[in-house]
Amino acid sequence: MKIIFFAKIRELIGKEEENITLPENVVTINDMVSFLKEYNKIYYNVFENYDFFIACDEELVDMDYKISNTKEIAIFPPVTGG
Amino acid sequence: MKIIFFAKIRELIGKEEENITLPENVVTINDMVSFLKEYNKIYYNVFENYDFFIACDEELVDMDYKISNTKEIAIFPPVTGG
Amino acid sequence: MIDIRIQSSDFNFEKEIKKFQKNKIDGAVVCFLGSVRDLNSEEELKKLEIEYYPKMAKKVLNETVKKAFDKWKLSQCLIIHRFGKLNVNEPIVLIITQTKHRKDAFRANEYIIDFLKINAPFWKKEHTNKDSYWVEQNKKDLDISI
Amino acid sequence: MIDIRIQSSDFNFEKEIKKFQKNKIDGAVVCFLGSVRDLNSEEELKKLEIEYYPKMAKKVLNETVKKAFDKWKLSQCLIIHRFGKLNVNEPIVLIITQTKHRKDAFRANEYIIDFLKINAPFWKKEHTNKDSYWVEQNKKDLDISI
Repeated sequence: MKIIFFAKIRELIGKEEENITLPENVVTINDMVSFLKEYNKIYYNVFENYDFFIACDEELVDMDYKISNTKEIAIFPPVTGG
Repeated sequence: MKIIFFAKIRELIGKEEENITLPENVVTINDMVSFLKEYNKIYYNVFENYDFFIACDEELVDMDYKISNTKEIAIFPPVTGG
Repeated sequence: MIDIRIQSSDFNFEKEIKKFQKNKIDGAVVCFLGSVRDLNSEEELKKLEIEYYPKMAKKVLNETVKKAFDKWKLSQCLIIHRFGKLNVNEPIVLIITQTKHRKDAFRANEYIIDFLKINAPFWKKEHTNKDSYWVEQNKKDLDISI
Repeated sequence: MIDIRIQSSDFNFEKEIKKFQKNKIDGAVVCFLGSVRDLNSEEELKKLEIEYYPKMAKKVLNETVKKAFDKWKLSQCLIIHRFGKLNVNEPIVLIITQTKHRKDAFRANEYIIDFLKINAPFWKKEHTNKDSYWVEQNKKDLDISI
């Protein structure tokens, strides 16, 4: 799975994108977040301490969204454009 | 008294302004309108058949406004600017 | 800065807006631009003529802008209203309001154009390929509660 | 006409507005212009950097404008949103809406900027003479019911 990051979260993660093979039991966004928090302490820090949004193929999704057909997952902080 | 006219009312009256000596019993705008309606049939036609507004020294006034200290009276149709 | 102009000549949008961009504090600018429309009829509009009562028009626009400054935290405001004979597509009125928060700029701008429409002594006359007509006041404008 | 652009370069206001004036039917044009403000602090803003998620930003702006077209009778709409490093006073966003009746142009324009502020994936970072900071989301923007 290709995961991309933006703005403050990109800086915290320390890279623009990461390809991670998610195990089969990761079905929802919530599952993915739990998995990444165990994956390493950088993700743990981001998801524990910062506001974040997740988009699957450019659509904002909730924590219970099923990611099976997703090509690209984006993780980013609250938007501040305009 | 100097009376000035604008737009359609200027065209109906047929002039841009008129100096008329108002008799002493003309105290309010209402009195003036009654006087002008008797003054000639052009004024009669305007006041009977058209919507009009009156400003005394550039301030919109009601029919019971007392005109004693007024220098310039303007008569015009509803505004259509902007 | 309050800038109110009643003029027959056209204006340059870029030049007017650039003056507002020099304000380093207030980031929100709202503009309203009203232009001459073609008629919704078989007749063709040749010219739109705008007549006005100079002294009173200036006074009403000044008072309107002062009210807007009192109600919202305006930092700058520009009104340009044209008179004379205009062609289809030419601008008639430009209102620019600037505030710190965008909601105020929208509210103040709409307040000014609404107030202008029902209070400022300007009159429009349409000269078509067939005849000339004074424009009637739009009843909708009177229904606006300010 | 729907015209949505995300670009690093500046734009010419006069040129953009002239395109709207060519519409002979709809006389009301409302613009919103958001510019880079100076900081309300002792630090001096050197650059405002705007990062964005290209594919999603374009998609969100497109969807927003389509919603605005459905809700109001828009005849034309332009959005320009800039990215990259901008100086104080430079424009960030320009939204132009055009309708027959001015109320619709105001409503549609405000709807688009409100929606953009809470949904479009852009992020601002302030580079001052001392440090760099990601801008926090304005809680006021979230309170707007659309």
